[in-house]
Amino acid sequence: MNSQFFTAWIEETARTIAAHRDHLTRLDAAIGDADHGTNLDRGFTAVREALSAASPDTPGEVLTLTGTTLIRKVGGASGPLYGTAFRRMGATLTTAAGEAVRSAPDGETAVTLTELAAAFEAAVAGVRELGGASEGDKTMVDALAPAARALAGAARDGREPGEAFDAALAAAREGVRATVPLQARKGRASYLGERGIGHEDPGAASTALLFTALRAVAGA
Amino acid sequence: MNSQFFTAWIEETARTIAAHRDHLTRLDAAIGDADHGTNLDRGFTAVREALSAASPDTPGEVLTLTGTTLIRKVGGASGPLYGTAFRRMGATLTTAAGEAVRSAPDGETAVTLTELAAAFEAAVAGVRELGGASEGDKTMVDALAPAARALAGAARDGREPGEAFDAALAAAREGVRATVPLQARKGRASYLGERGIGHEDPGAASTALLFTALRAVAGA
Amino acid sequence: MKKLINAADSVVTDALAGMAEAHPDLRVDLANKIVYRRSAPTPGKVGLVSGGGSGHEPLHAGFVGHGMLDAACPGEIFTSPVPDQVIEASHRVDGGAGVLHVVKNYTGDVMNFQMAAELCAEEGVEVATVLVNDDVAVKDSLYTAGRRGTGATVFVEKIAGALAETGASLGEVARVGGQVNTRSRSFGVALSSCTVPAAGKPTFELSDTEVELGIGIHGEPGRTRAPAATARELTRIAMDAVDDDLPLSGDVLVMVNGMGATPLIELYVVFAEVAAYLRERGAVPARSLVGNYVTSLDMQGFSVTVCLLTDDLTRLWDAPVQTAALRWGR
Amino acid sequence: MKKLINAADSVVTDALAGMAEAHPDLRVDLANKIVYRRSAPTPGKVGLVSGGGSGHEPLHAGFVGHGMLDAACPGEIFTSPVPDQVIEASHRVDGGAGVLHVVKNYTGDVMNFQMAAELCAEEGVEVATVLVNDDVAVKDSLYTAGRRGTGATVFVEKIAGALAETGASLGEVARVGGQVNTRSRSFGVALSSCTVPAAGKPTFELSDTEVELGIGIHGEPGRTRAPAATARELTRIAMDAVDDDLPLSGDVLVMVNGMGATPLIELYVVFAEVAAYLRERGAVPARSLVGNYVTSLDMQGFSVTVCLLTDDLTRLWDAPVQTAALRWGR
Ligand SMILES: Nc1ncnc2c1ncn2[C@@H]1O[C@H](COP(=O)(O)OP(=O)(O)O)[C@@H](O)[C@H]1O
Ligand SMILES: Nc1ncnc2c1ncn2[C@@H]1O[C@H](COP(=O)(O)OP(=O)(O)O)[C@@H](O)[C@H]1O
Ligand SMILES: [Mg+2]
Ligand SMILES: [Mg+2]
Ligand SMILES: [Mg+2]
Ligand SMILES: [Mg+2]
Repeated sequence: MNSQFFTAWIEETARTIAAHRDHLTRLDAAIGDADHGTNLDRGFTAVREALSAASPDTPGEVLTLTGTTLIRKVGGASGPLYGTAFRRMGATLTTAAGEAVRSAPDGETAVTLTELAAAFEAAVAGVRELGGASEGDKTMVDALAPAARALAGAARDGREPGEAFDAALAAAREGVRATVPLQARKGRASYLGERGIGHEDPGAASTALLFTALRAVAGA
Repeated sequence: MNSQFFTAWIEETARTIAAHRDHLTRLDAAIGDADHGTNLDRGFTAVREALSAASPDTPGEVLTLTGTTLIRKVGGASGPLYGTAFRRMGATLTTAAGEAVRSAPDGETAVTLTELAAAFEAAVAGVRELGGASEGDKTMVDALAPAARALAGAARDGREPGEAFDAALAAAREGVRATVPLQARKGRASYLGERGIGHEDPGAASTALLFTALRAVAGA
Repeated sequence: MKKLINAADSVVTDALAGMAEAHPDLRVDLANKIVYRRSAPTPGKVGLVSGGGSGHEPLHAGFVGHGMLDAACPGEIFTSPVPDQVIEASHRVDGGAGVLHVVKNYTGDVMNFQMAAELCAEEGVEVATVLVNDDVAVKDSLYTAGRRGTGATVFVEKIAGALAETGASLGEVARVGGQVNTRSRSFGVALSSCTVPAAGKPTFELSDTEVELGIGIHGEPGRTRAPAATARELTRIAMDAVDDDLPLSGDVLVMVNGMGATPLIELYVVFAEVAAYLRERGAVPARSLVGNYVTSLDMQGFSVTVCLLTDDLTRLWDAPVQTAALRWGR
Repeated sequence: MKKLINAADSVVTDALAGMAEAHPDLRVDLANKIVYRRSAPTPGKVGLVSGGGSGHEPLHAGFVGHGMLDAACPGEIFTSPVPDQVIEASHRVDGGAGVLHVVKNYTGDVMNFQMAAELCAEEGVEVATVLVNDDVAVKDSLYTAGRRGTGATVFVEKIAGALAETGASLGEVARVGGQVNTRSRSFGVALSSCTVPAAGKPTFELSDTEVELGIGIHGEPGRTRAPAATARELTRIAMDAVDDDLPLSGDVLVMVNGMGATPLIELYVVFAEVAAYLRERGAVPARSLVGNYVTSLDMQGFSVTVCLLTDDLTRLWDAPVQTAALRWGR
């Protein structure tokens, strides 16, 4: 997986978010403040512009620029959280690439599934550190953490990327579904107490879209 | 018709206005500011209190107190207009009574139909002077003027009060109906231009209620 | 209808009780429904009295204080005050230099203030009247009650009030009030009707795709119904109507006024369009107000009012004012 | 949805353009979305920066000026500003005495301001933060994001701003801000939802016989839905919630705040009830604000915020302030 792959993933994510913008906003209207779709769409639109202006040429740079742009353009809770997630992924891949270059002096920087899984694990850690949410708190962590675990498992089992992304997407979607019966303990939805029960978490839903896009790009 | 009769008339008017309050307000909502029923109900409620506190003992005093109270309590366009109408009626009857006393030294101050018709003519003149409206301008004048004319005609023809009041009420109601196709030239409805066409004038409608009450009291 | 009220017929007095608690500089006579300066009367100063139906808050009681009104007489909702209120208020603020009545041109207001003025004169209080009629949506013809008084009332009260503080005579204060009115025009647009508490439902119905153009401040429908449009388009309609009647040029005092339920952020959006419109014509939005000043209960919408300034009017506008709703200077 | 806007995604910048035209004392950086004093920075004075989602106007930009904020960073509608805005604003108002960030306690606001503060520190700007969390509708527990920041923000900005004008140190200014927050509580009630422009329809639906109790300022539904009731009853529910959390006594600063679409006359009705409630408990509504200060777009409803005063806080509250939305003194 090279920088083209990651650029394609982010662009596909931007399209997917745009297509689901109103849906995400409606989810946020039910238990939040009706801006999640608008926020992410604004952010990923800016990310597309930033990527096409800068054309970063390593996977790490693609994801770091994505994260930085999200932090600079989104605001709200999701801006810093998703921004941090992508920046952590970028940093992980850059470090991995550095090691790869050292060990393979021909300059090959393609990302392995194992490295990508590690990057997602770093993203989960970043989001948890910044937002303080654990799984079960009804946040994006409920989709991101199981998806990252699924990816890591698939990598350990030596699966093909396509299969691994299927597993990650399934785990993310299952995580989204699992937020429905929960009472939120973090973010705006926590203000609602028991009234938030029965609603899907918008941030978990948008996280699942990252994996929808990943699956789509890998399949292409 | 003595002071009891006039007190009964005003009290019946108050009841009739109260019963039609929301209807009058709805008429005013269509082409005005949705307060005509509330205004008159507030005014006539105060009039009932004033009459029962002061128990005026001549017809002229009953109507003058009615008019003064309306001016003091109603506000808006209808307060001064109805107030002036009743004060003019009161003044006319008081003058007539003075003459009656002079010509009939036994102190009989009962009002004749002719005197009442004159009082209504004075009311019309008072409203026209103060508000500057002519018949056909889509105001209370469109009900008051024909009703006063009908009353005067009946008096000239020597009719019974019951018959005369029937004629006045019919004329008032016809006047109300005739306001529907008109474009207003006075009051708030004039702001609407042609959009006011097709609606009954609320002040004309409330004027007809005065005659409804008069008929009811006379019939009792 | 949901409103923050206790009962439809106690809204005005309940709100006045709140004003009394909130503004220690004001005296509120709840029985007579008069709001006046705690310090009234000011000897030798012309007293300014205004009033009109309630439901337009902060007009008028919010403009009682140094540099503006001496007293306000709030009527019932959308119903002009009764003469007694105006007479009593005029007595309380007469510092010996006479009293100016600022009256919005509505049949009811005109008649009640006129009755009051006549009785004041009989009782020895000298009264002059400024009639405000700035609303260009209504043609000033024999076939109407004449142009309505709306936003320019704030300008008249502010500028006449400032001149009165200088010790000017009743004639001078009335003259400047009239001058402000003559140089001012307004136009209003509604996105929704309002609900009069005693009526219990909206005065008119507007669908989600329609607006009313040329509305008054009492929930009367406007002159025409039009498709909903952008702030830019609606502003141009309003400004064109104003500019047709009074060509805009030079320094202009502008108010973008909310009708009561319009968020401030939207009023600023409109103000940007108004300023752009003026600048296109070479006029300058030299002074401005953006906010809820002459409202119509819970109506959504805006009105724009302009006044062509002169140096004197600008100076008087800038003079200190200390009221609940308008404050600057010291 | 009908709104006075040009497009859902240009509302914030269009409104800022209007603010720039309306308030010559302010500088508005449209590209960075920062509103700051024309005179900034004030050498030797602690700079006050606040910000948050737009849709709460006049909060925060309406409170930029002498005696209150030095700069405001408006985010998109209901979305906290991004760190860049806060960093840039902090640089522009740093007069060498450091910068105080006034932050409402929402996950997004806290994270974005924290990121900004870290970068400011790296860049040599000393930053302290006051976190405002006054809303008693949300229990401050491990199981929530903590109490929300609402009306008390105005009190914190005014009082900390007044202290900053005296040349107090960053530590002192932050301390008094924290003290105001600790002594303040709020509770809000909605009669209707609001409509976020980009969402296009009301965030929640309320029938004509229901209200939401314990709402925030972003159209989030409240803690419970209850039958519509009189102003008196709703005020008691709000005040009981406040009093349960912070027993009311002595001199109290009170704000009765409209949510954006509430007519002022209704807010005064509520204020009368608030004052009566306080007096029953032997507390005194010594200072007050009645109006739209911390709004939620076009929501109908009110919130009440109280702060238990001390002599020092009263003095700082009374100190002069010259902003678009709050002005007194000289
Ligand atoms: N502390 C947190 N940790 C992880 N995710 C969070 C946290 N708080 C909120 N979120 C996520 O952010 C989403 C809301 O994002 P968004 O609507 O863009 O921001 P805001 O809540 O500021 O309006 C929530 O649905 C949730 O998934
Ligand atoms: N100039 C006028 N002459 C006669 N009647 C008038 C005039 N102006 C208004 N009216 C009457 O007053 C009625 C409205 O009364 P009301 O609603 O109580 O007062 P307002 O118009 O001040 O709200 C109108 O329907 C009309 O009949
Ligand atoms: Mg949100
Ligand atoms: Mg009326
Ligand atoms: Mg009226
Ligand atoms: Mg948000």
